[in-house]
Amino acid sequence: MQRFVNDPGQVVEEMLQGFVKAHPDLIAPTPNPRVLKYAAAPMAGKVGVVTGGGSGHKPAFVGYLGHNLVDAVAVGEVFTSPSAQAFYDAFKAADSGAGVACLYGNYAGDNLNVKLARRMAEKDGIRVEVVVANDDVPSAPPDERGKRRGVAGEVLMWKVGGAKAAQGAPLDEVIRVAQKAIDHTRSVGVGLTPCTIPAVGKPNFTIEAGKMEVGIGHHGEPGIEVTDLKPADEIARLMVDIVLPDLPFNSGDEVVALVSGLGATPVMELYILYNRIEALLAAAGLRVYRPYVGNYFTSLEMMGATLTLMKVDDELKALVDMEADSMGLKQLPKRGNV
Amino acid sequence: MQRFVNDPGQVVEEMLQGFVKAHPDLIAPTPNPRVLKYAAAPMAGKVGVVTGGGSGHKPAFVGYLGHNLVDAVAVGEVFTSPSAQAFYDAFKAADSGAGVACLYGNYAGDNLNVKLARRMAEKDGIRVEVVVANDDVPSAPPDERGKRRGVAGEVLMWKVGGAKAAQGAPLDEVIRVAQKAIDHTRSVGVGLTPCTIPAVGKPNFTIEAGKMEVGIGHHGEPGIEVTDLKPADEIARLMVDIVLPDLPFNSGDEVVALVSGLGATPVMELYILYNRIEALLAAAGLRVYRPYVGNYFTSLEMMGATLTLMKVDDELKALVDMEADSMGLKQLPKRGNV
Amino acid sequence: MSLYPGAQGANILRDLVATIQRNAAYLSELDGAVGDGDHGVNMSKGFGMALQRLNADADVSGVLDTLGNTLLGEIGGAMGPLYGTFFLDMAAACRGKADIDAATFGAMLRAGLDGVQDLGGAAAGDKTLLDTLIPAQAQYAAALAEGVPFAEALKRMAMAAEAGRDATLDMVAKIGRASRLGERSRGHVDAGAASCFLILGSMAATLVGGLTG
Amino acid sequence: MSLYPGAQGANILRDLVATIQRNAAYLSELDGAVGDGDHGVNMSKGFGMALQRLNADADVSGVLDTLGNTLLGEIGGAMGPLYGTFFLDMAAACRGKADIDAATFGAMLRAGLDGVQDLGGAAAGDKTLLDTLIPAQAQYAAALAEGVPFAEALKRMAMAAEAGRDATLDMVAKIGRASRLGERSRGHVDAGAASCFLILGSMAATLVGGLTG
Ligand SMILES: Nc1ncnc2c1ncn2[C@@H]1O[C@H](COP(=O)(O)OP(=O)(O)O)[C@@H](O)[C@H]1O
Ligand SMILES: Nc1ncnc2c1ncn2[C@@H]1O[C@H](COP(=O)(O)OP(=O)(O)O)[C@@H](O)[C@H]1O
Ligand SMILES: [Mg+2]
Ligand SMILES: [Mg+2]
Ligand SMILES: [Mg+2]
Ligand SMILES: [Mg+2]
Repeated sequence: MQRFVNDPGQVVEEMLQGFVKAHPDLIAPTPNPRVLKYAAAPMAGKVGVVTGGGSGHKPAFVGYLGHNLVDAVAVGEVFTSPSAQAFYDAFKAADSGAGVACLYGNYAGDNLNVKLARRMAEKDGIRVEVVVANDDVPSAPPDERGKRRGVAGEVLMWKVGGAKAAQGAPLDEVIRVAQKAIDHTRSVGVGLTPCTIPAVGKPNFTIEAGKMEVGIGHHGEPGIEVTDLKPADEIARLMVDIVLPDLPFNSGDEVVALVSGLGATPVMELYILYNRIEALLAAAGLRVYRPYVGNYFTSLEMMGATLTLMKVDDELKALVDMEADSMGLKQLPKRGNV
Repeated sequence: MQRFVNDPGQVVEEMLQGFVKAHPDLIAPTPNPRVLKYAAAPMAGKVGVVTGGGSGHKPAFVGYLGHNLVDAVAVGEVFTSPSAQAFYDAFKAADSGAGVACLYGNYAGDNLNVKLARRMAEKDGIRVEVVVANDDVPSAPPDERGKRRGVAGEVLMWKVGGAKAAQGAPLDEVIRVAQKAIDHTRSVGVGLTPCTIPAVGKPNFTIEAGKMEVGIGHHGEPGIEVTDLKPADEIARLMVDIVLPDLPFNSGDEVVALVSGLGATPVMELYILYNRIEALLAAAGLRVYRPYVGNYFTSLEMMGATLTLMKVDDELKALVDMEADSMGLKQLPKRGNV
Repeated sequence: MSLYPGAQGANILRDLVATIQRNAAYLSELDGAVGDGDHGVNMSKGFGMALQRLNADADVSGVLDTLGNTLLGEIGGAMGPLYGTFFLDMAAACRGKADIDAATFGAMLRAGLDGVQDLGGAAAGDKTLLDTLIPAQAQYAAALAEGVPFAEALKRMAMAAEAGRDATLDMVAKIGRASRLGERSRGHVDAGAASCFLILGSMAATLVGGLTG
Repeated sequence: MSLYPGAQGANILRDLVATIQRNAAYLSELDGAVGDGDHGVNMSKGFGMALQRLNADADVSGVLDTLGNTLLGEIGGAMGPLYGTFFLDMAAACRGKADIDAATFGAMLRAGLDGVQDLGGAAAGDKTLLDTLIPAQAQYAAALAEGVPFAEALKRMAMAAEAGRDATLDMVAKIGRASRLGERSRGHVDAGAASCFLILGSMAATLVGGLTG
């Protein structure tokens, strides 16, 4: 394993220490070492925005702690849901009395731990409402949307929910827009190589050279099919063809488009993909209101990429456009000069 | 080659098209397809900041076009210097009449092409002054600093020079601070795997499993030595031990610390490295004034990392702290709430 | 009437930890065949931490409370909350009892099962630890109704657990990670079903060994 | 007095392109041994583009101007500016000449060499294309001083270029990428020295073949 690791059992602890040291203006520790919070949280009167998940997806989840984004994060082992206690402590770290919006992804472990954590918080009188991201189209058919995984669309859910909370909206409103965001969002991933969890030390699945896994999950979960590796333009088409009919996105729609690398993909190639994706969307009558291209939600050092589209109306646009500051997503207000 | 590529000869063109589509507020095309400019450039009365280099180092170089940063970039093939014409056209795109600061890295091709481009610009009456980054410690001994390569320290040179130009400083002042920035900067890289140029289709060098290349260059140039792969903490120590004595950095110094991945390294592991680097610097009496951890200057999908330190005084601190907006580096002004 | 003395509560956890740690590699191997191969690591990490936190004077309820809280607090994934709830609900069902009698243990088992089912929403036949736990609880309850002695009821519970575990071999997973494999999950014993048998078997042995009266 | 007719300027470029493209793989292979293996690709891309831009009516100066500008405009790296300058300075040295005589070619060669040396700052023995170009120019100048005919001087130039190329085999690179290899660069012919011989050899052949008078 050609990697920067000390004790493979301690990668999460050491990473978290590094995060706290590197971003004192954004990230602060809490009494639970598996919970980090936005340095300014909790903010009086503001709904607390919480998320959590396994490690190995940087910038997700810790990287979205910050200004107009997430207030507290529960941190799990690599590719493992955080504990119920961690979610509960994250709720406490984020709550100012205005309640907590827990915006997380649809995985068995996370569902169970959040459920328990909510029960614990209820006893303390902390109101916690949840939105469960399930934007990953290939993980279940449309009539079983409840089974679909949450993937990179979570970033847009946090952006929208975080912005709404920052505006001072009450909990129900924050939940409404976050749910609306994810309901308008669809994603698909393509994997070209597997990745290696440090504690395991060998790739956790296989993709043959010359093949690719269409619909891969963020932990290497099998997708829809394994096909021959195709040129970037054809992969772009495959992704667009999977995502568009599902919402469905229709001609005339405006969308936020997020193309994220899965870890090892050269950023150059994400722009090659985006170049074609934008053209395909334009050909389908869709206008990209705001693109995000980069490593927003990764799977260690997997070679691969995800495409996420969110259909936006005026409400979602305004929330997406709001200034934000975090390690993983920084967005300055619009300047007059351009 | 498990990668997102169409015609390997067209990766640069397609990437540039993607960049222009994805960042209309930051990046604009110019008549020369190998030159992109900041959408707001040239700005009346402001010194134009120009850089350029081979492709495959994203976010460098195009990703640093933007607000308070770089005004125009000359773009080369993967790992190849841009042409003289591209540098010349970049000078023209950036110049508002206040002259151009060309801040680039020390490579044979870039030196030759910039030299020719300056001659061409001179004939047009455009004043171009240069700063040649040579922050890479392992590439030559201290008494041959002029032979050293420019690596991730270039990002700090652009940050400082771009900020000074944005303040309305005259060309000589912009050059002075950019030169001061790079003179106070030292870097080292460690490579764990090679990378593959799409047009070549096979790794451009070899690193045996269980080994690492200490002092590797951004194109896989051989370093000081090939040693057994060590735990992250020991690699951190190796890097710090190479960088500190060279300036030298002394107890009591304040530094900007930049830890950049070379492409495939999981961000988690960059923070594991930073966690130890910060501790080692503290033990040496150095205070990290501002850390940057992320993929700031990469080498396609190489597994590896670089450490860059810049010793800062009040002047450099103020310039480093300035707001900036680009694809590769976004920095919001300090908020009162934290 | 047979009783398990509250003063020997700590033995339950000590034996559980020894059992789990001895079988950690086996559990991970089972999980690796269809899941992500971390079941043994997760379990032995969580149980080991609980042992470190053990108050040696605690009664049965206190010991199971420590175990449940540790699993809930430290082990994420699906197992932390499921087994955490199992032990916490067992603990609640014997809180305040100086010693454990057959009826109390029956109530504990019922409470643990209910907790896991309520939280996880899985059913018998889904190829999970419930395929061990459900028949084990049913067998124990039946034995009690028949009036068999505590020790004998515990033995029947353990045997039913073992049979339940073995029955998962031919099942197709309908929940959790392995469920995405569909038919490919058949032919492997479920890791959680295996660990659940180890847990129930270990508890039965400790209790039987410690019964007085 | 022998003259190369300006009207045949385009032939120079056509022959050059054919030569470079025929040898592209060989040049890349040489570069690959110690450099980054792109020399043949770079060269044939640049020369090929120049041919597309060729104005078939251009005189020698015009043709070399197109070639130089294309290399400077399109080919980055070290070769674009070096060969770009070489051909542009040659073009400048024969601007306005209807036809090329031996003295004019001598001036062109001198100008090209000076341009490359001035720009690149390399010296004889550094294991670069200069180790081909310097002896070739010297030999041509000496031949002219001796008063040998144009065709014969061109042949001597080409022979000296070939010998210069071969001499790089035993040199240690002191400039460019290969220089970081030190002693490991010995035993390989320098790629630029090889392409420079191909260029000078091709030009000599074209000129000799086209001489009139
Ligand atoms: N909803 C559920 N109810 C009961 N048991 C479950 C449920 N989901 C998963 N399991 C059990 O969890 C086991 C896997 O545990 P483990 O490997 O520790 O967690 P993970 O799946 O998060 O890696 C499965 O073998 C199965 O028995
Ligand atoms: N300063 C210089 N002066 C003359 N020739 C040089 C100089 N630097 C490099 N060269 C020549 O350039 C050749 C390499 O060209 P090429 O492979 O096209 O460029 P790059 O090194 O950028 O990949 C070397 O073989 C050498 O002959
Ligand atoms: Mg797991
Ligand atoms: Mg090259
Ligand atoms: Mg598992
Ligand atoms: Mg080369």
